Amino acid sequence: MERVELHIPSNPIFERVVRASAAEVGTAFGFSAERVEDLKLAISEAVNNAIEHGNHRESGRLVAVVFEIDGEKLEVRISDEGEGTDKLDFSRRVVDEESLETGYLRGFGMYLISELVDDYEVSSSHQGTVLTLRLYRGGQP
Amino acid sequence: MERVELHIPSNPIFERVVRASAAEVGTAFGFSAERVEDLKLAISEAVNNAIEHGNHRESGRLVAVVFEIDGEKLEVRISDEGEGTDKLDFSRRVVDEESLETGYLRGFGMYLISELVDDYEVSSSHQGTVLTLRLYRGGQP
Amino acid sequence: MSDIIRREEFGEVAVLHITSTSVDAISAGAISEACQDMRPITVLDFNEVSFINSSGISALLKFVVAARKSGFQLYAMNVSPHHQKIFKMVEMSRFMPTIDERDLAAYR
Amino acid sequence: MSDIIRREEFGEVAVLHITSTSVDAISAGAISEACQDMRPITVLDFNEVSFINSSGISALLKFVVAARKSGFQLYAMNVSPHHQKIFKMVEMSRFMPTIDERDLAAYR
Ligand SMILES: Nc1ncnc2c1ncn2[C@@H]1O[C@H](COP(=O)(O)OP(=O)(O)O)[C@@H](O)[C@H]1O
Ligand SMILES: Nc1ncnc2c1ncn2[C@@H]1O[C@H](COP(=O)(O)OP(=O)(O)O)[C@@H](O)[C@H]1O
Repeated sequence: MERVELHIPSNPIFERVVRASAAEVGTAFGFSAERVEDLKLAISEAVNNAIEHGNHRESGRLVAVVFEIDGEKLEVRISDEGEGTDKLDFSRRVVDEESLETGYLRGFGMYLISELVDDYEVSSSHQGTVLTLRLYRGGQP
Repeated sequence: MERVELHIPSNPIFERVVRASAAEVGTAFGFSAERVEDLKLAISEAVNNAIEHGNHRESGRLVAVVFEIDGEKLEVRISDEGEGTDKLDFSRRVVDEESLETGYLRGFGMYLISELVDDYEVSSSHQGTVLTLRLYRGGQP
Repeated sequence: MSDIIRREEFGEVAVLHITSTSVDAISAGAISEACQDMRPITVLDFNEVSFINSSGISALLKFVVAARKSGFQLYAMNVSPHHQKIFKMVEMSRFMPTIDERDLAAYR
Repeated sequence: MSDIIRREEFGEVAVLHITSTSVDAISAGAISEACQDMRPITVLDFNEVSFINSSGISALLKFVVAARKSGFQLYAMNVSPHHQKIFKMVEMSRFMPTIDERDLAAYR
């Protein structure tokens, strides 16, 4: 098993650092260019949520990202130091007339994650939220 | 002060992860494209040395890279878990007829680092080697 | 105006070339500003864009909202296959169909 | 032969287009293999190369050594300003001068 670990302050500029790392880890893992893009996007969403909703952009609170390559599996854990949450909703969310009328233009992150990875898991406590993403070299095992 | 931390196994493929992170950190710091290239190359050399000469490519031993942005200063510390060394030589090393004859085609890393960063510092013990690189936003302060 | 958008106009058309490679939380604000100055036919050019996340999608939706308010037409140009896939996932393509560089030529 | 080098030959000339963006510890082995099959005039094309480190320089020096052994001429083409700076730092440029794509045309 090979493990790469990253810690960033809760400033969205550093999401780009995680994303760049994700691209290299995905390429090293043997992913196609398209799958690397999926990985980057899923991780980008998770890290931005950790920064914004978990750590409320307090730069003293860190976001940790752990990449673990284990045979055919790439597991990525994104953790924040927030208060935790019980309203993580991965259900389908698309652009529609209603949201355009009301001007609610957000809420796509979790849905995108659920579409882009092979499987995912959430655990949230008063110590923060951990989102675990799993992708398999040949797709869903 | 903002701090980004990375840990990789001692496998040269993961030097690319550090390098990609370095590019984003340098850009976030406000470096020009050319200075970002200098930063990437200096860090690449330090990380490859930590992997190869420090940790002898034992993937159980980690290389840690800490980026610290502090006002006008970007400090990068690259540490390995090797036995330490007392022969770190940053002196000028160029291609010459002699090395081409003898086939000794290496040894440029430390010299390049010394040329590319504003200042550097080494500390080495039986716990390993730490190379500290410093770059300033406007060049040498 | 921010230099994250390179603007080109002819007749009824504004082509907004996004020059940031990332349409993300960092660039979103500067990009969506341009939705305050659209033309009856507005085209977002993604040629130089290699990454879009949901913060970017929110910024793009501001153009959709503004176009609907003014009865303007909004198109996307040079969208990579990956981003076409993402736009389809969130049904963005319904509100910002893609247009071909060639079809645009008719308006020049 | 590895597909990290795209090879082109005409007359006395071999142009070796390096297709890896990184000339580093990972790609060095596959790149330097090509030094076993040089021509009297051999040109390394760096057009697609965006990164070179000292592991890469070692790989490139194998071409210098091989060229000297055979009395061949070795050139570099499409070297970015950053890499020109690095090549100067280590005096690589003395042993692998740059050539212009245009000058090469004379040999075709
Ligand atoms: N790490 C987290 N900590 C706390 N809440 C979270 C976290 N990640 C997501 N959430 C919650 O899930 C919601 C949906 O997230 P998402 O789908 O990414 O949309 P958006 O971020 O645009 O609201 C967020 O608004 C937030 O309430
Ligand atoms: N992290 C390190 N731990 C132990 N020795 C090191 C380390 N970094 C560099 N060295 C020593 O310094 C020498 C010179 O390094 P460098 O200039 O990068 O050239 P090269 O790696 O090609 O030998 C190495 O051969 C090694 O002996």
